[in-house]
Amino acid sequence: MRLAERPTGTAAPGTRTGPLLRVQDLSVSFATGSGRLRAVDGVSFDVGAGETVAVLGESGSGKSVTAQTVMGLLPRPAGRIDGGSVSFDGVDLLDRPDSYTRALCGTDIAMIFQDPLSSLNPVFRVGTQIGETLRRRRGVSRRKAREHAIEMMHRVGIPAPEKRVDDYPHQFSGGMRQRVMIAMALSMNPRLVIADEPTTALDVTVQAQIMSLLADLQREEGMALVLITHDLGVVADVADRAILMYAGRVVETGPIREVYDHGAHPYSVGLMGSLPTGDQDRLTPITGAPPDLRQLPTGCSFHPRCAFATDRCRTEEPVLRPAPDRPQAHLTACHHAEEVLADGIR
Amino acid sequence: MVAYIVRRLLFAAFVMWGAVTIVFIVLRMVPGDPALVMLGPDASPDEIAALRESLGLTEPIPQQYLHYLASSVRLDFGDSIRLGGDAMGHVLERMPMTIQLSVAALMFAVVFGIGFGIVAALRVNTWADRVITVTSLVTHSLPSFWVGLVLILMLARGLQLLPSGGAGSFAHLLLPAFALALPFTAMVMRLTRSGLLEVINEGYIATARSKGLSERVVIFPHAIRNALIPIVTVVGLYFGAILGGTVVIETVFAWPGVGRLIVDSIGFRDYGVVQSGILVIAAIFVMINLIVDILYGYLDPRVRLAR
Amino acid sequence: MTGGTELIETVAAPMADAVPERVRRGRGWGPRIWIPLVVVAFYVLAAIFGPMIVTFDPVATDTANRLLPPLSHRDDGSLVLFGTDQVGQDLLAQTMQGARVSMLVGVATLLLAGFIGVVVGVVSGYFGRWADAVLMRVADIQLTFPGILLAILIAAVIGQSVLNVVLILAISGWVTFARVTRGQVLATKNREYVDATRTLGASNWHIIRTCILPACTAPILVIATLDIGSVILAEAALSFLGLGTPASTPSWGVTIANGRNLLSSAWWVSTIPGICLAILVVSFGILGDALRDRFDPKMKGI
Amino acid sequence: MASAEPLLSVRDLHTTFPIRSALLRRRVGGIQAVAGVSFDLQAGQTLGLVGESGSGKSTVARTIIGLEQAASGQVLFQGQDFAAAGRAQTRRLRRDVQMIFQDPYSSLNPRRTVAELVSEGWQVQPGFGPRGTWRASVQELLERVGLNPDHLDRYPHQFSGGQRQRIGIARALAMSPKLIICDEAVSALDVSIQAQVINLLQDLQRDLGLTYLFIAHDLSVVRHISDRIAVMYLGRIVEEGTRDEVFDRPTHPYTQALLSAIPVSHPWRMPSRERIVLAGDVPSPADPPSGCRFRTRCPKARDRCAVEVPALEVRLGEHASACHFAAVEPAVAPTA
Repeated sequence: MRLAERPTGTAAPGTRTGPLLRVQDLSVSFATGSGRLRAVDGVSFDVGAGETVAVLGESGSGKSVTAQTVMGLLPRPAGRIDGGSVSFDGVDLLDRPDSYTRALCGTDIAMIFQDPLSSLNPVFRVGTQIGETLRRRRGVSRRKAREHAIEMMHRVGIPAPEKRVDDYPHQFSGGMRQRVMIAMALSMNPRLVIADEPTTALDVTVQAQIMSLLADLQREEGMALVLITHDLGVVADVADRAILMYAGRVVETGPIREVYDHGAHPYSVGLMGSLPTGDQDRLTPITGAPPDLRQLPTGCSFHPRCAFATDRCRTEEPVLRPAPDRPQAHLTACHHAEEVLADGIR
Repeated sequence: MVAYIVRRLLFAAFVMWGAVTIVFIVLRMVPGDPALVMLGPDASPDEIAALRESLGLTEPIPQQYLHYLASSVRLDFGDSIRLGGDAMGHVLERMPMTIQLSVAALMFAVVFGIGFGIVAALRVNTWADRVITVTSLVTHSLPSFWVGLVLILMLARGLQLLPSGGAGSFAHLLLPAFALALPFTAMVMRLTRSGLLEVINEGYIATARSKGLSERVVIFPHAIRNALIPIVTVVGLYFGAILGGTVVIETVFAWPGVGRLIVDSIGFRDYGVVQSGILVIAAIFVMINLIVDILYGYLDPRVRLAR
Repeated sequence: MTGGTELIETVAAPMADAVPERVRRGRGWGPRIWIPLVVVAFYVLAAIFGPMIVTFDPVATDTANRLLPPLSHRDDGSLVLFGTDQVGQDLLAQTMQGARVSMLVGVATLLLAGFIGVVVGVVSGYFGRWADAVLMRVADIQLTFPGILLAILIAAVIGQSVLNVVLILAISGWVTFARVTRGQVLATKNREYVDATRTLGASNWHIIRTCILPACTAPILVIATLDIGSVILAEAALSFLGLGTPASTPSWGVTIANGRNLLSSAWWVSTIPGICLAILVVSFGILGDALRDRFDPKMKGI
Repeated sequence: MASAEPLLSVRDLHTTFPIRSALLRRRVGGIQAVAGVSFDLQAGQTLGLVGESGSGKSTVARTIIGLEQAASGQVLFQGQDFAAAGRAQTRRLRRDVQMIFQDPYSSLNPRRTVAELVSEGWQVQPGFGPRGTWRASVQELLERVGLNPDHLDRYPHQFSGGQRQRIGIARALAMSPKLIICDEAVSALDVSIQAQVINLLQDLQRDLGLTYLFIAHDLSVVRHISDRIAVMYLGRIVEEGTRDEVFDRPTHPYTQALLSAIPVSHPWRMPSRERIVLAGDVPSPADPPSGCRFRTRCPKARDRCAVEVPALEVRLGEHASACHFAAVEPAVAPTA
């Protein structure tokens, strides 16, 4: 067995070249009562070690399904991977048995979910749940695991962790529960943390607490952080890069300021126009509604809602390409990116 | 927790009062003169008058009710017309046999019901799941007294493997306990299966998997602890139904328990024994539900602390 | 929400958008529904027309042809499909008569228990407060009393008749309907569309009629289908104990009890009506299960 | 400013939810969801009511429209007391005040067609609504809210979330209301759809002269649509004023923290932005802190705050604030 194949991820960060996580041409479909729907359609992106990446999109864009696929949490048999690869540390996880991915989870890759109440087991003490990974995966004693849980609770800013370690999830407030989730995710020093809508279920002021906590921890630990969200605002402060998804495809990606300020895809421009900022009299929303994933429009899935659409858009599916006259890392999947950018300047 | 138990005890007492009252009301529904009905047409007027007196039928109804309540508290339900002596005494004497039968059936139902339920849930939509589900559906729908008769016909009369009735040995217990347990096993199994399947879709199961825990740990204890919570409640209710079911099964297998005593006493209009038997069974059921409630609090911390 | 929230959205939302509910319900009107329906229909036909063709007379005796096994011939050459009992009665006729009695008792009980249960459930769930507290405590006490015991007690006191059996079984059966209805009312009452209707100035009666009751029909239908099997079983058990229908209108339970003493000599007397009973109850069970999966998969605990 | 009689006037409103014991449903306590709320709403204007969960903003709305019972206080509509109104008057008031709900999936009865849903108000209000031509009237309403008028015999599940919300708006419009309460009416929608519905609401206000009480937790949306803003915390209004006053010169520490926590889509465009991250969570409304309810999380809290309830009054600038120290320490001015 080659060292690199050991799932425990003992290889120090940086010993390998290439990104920590590489998703290539990933396609995932689901069986529904009335036919299969393509939830993820040829998605590719990289996440480098220590990088914070925001995956943005509205409901049905496929952002959460992508995360579930990476974590090996796709519900079977309804969900099916139709193609592509997910490489962690250079090893294609889809090639390996499920047990390989499962062994990486918790130790090397960790996940934070949207609703901390339903994501915590109601019948176990939070300390047990935080220390469980260490206890079951590393075989440490219950007492040691409990001490570790207290330490982790302290790190994520839960007051009086010595007392609260034996409480049950329902005794915590929403914000504190999400801190418990974060403590649980970070307890094994993972190299990649995927947070799926980590603040959506929380109040605005608590949202701010959690986002700044995540950003601080990311800085201290140097882990890579993938933030999945529909809220363009919450990640603007913390993310380095943005990946914007629509109807199962990546439509635009690049440094977050590039994507937000110089949107080169009509969808991202439209999203920005939909956000009330306080200085417009009237919003400029995108017309129409997202498509039915079982009957995607031909060509570019966005064309029925797009002001720039031409015959080409109706027939030819656009691929990601460098945004014209923008920095190299800025990619867009639009035939008319030039006009979109020119329109934005005007 | 103590306050909670006290409250449950009070409720149990309240329920027992309700049960006693229902029995009283039902017995008032006897058409005609109960004493006449009980003693039959050959009884002398003196005998009837004496029985009326001892039944308290000469008093006005509210007073009868109060007297009835008072004697109920003393566990005094009069004498048995058929067997002579204290009615409750006869019932309590038979009680161990009924408890033996119903506990055996309950254990069978719980062990096999939960076991097959877990297997079916873990192998959902495979042939094993289908076989278990279909079997449970059929066994649930079979009348237990008829199952008892068929078992007697095949195993006792036909193959001569087990005794067809009576009590006294473990072999005697097998057939009645099995016939009694069969529908309840099916219900526990279905409940376990659906409960586990529901729990497996919960967020915390995804969390457990995302922590890299093995599938075995994800199921035991993460999923099963949560799936057990509703099962415990329902098993408490089933125990009452099993106790009720003993009435029929004891008759089929000539099992010398309270159930058969009740049925025999009905034929003789021996109401003292009938009401004693029914109240004892109701009391046991109330007690079981009390235990289940407390166990429920132990299993589900949300309930424990909310109360 | 769970980690699969978005998944549920992606799968459920477009589906809900594109496919009408009725079409979705209609799809897969599969064998789990129509096979038991055919069986039940067969029973209903046999119960209605059977006794007209093969008449059953409870007091007739034909000692020459007693205890004939199934598929044998009477001395007049006629075939006895199910055999005869100890007085020479044709078991087929008895079984069809039993089907009539058992199904009649089942349906009548359900109608009565269902009516009481739905009224109690709606009053208790919709109006709440003390009505709810009182009605649900009564239901608790009722549940505390094992149903069959209550039935036995009442049967022993009021005597045997078809009407009494229906009354007795309805008294022990209404609680299920009340609880299910109440649960559904409570769940529906807090839906935003009920509030929306209320803000239009709608009366309670209008809300119950247009919002509450329609939401209850599916679960009540499911419960009724699942319950009719148990009611028929309970009736058979009562009759088996000699507390159910009288000998003049024998149900399956009566026939099974008749055959009990003949087990060693004439196995068919008890067994055949038992099989008929089991097939019917299993059919209702499958049908109820299938309907539950169709209408409300969340009702699994019931 | 408040020259004319306000369309809606809420006076010292209290709404309490009883806590009942599990066994006998005896009342053992109460949650003060709304604890003394007062405000005026002028005809044709939009008042934005903001706050986090547990602030009681939705309860205020539900009490105004009669879905909850007020414990004390008054709700005056055109000077008429809702609670004191007789049956016929209440019916009439019901028409004038309509509500749009949060969840486009649960706020429409799944068993009724669009035509039945939109015309339901005409059925339950005898003598009101069009006669004979009601289907045409429903079609007009559907067109008005941007739906295909031919879809009036479809069921709600045949529409997307945004379309369902439009059906809800049509249902409210069918009563020709004067005031529409939007309770988180756009919160459940995706950003691009949300913007469409906001534009629709603004168009309707302009064309029909509607008055809105707009309740939301999303401050950017509230800022966009409102003329005046009231900020709620734990059942009380802590700050109230014109939109620009509240957003540009907040004086209550809670408002300041709340505004600074708004997720900003282009933070790099405002380098001076200062974030106030509040410690802790909102306390339980069943057991609110004494004195000022915000004091447990307030960076400015002193001893006085624990004993003395701060009144909502003009302390600095031109709008009301419920903080003892609003005038003492002028606000940092977060500009979102």
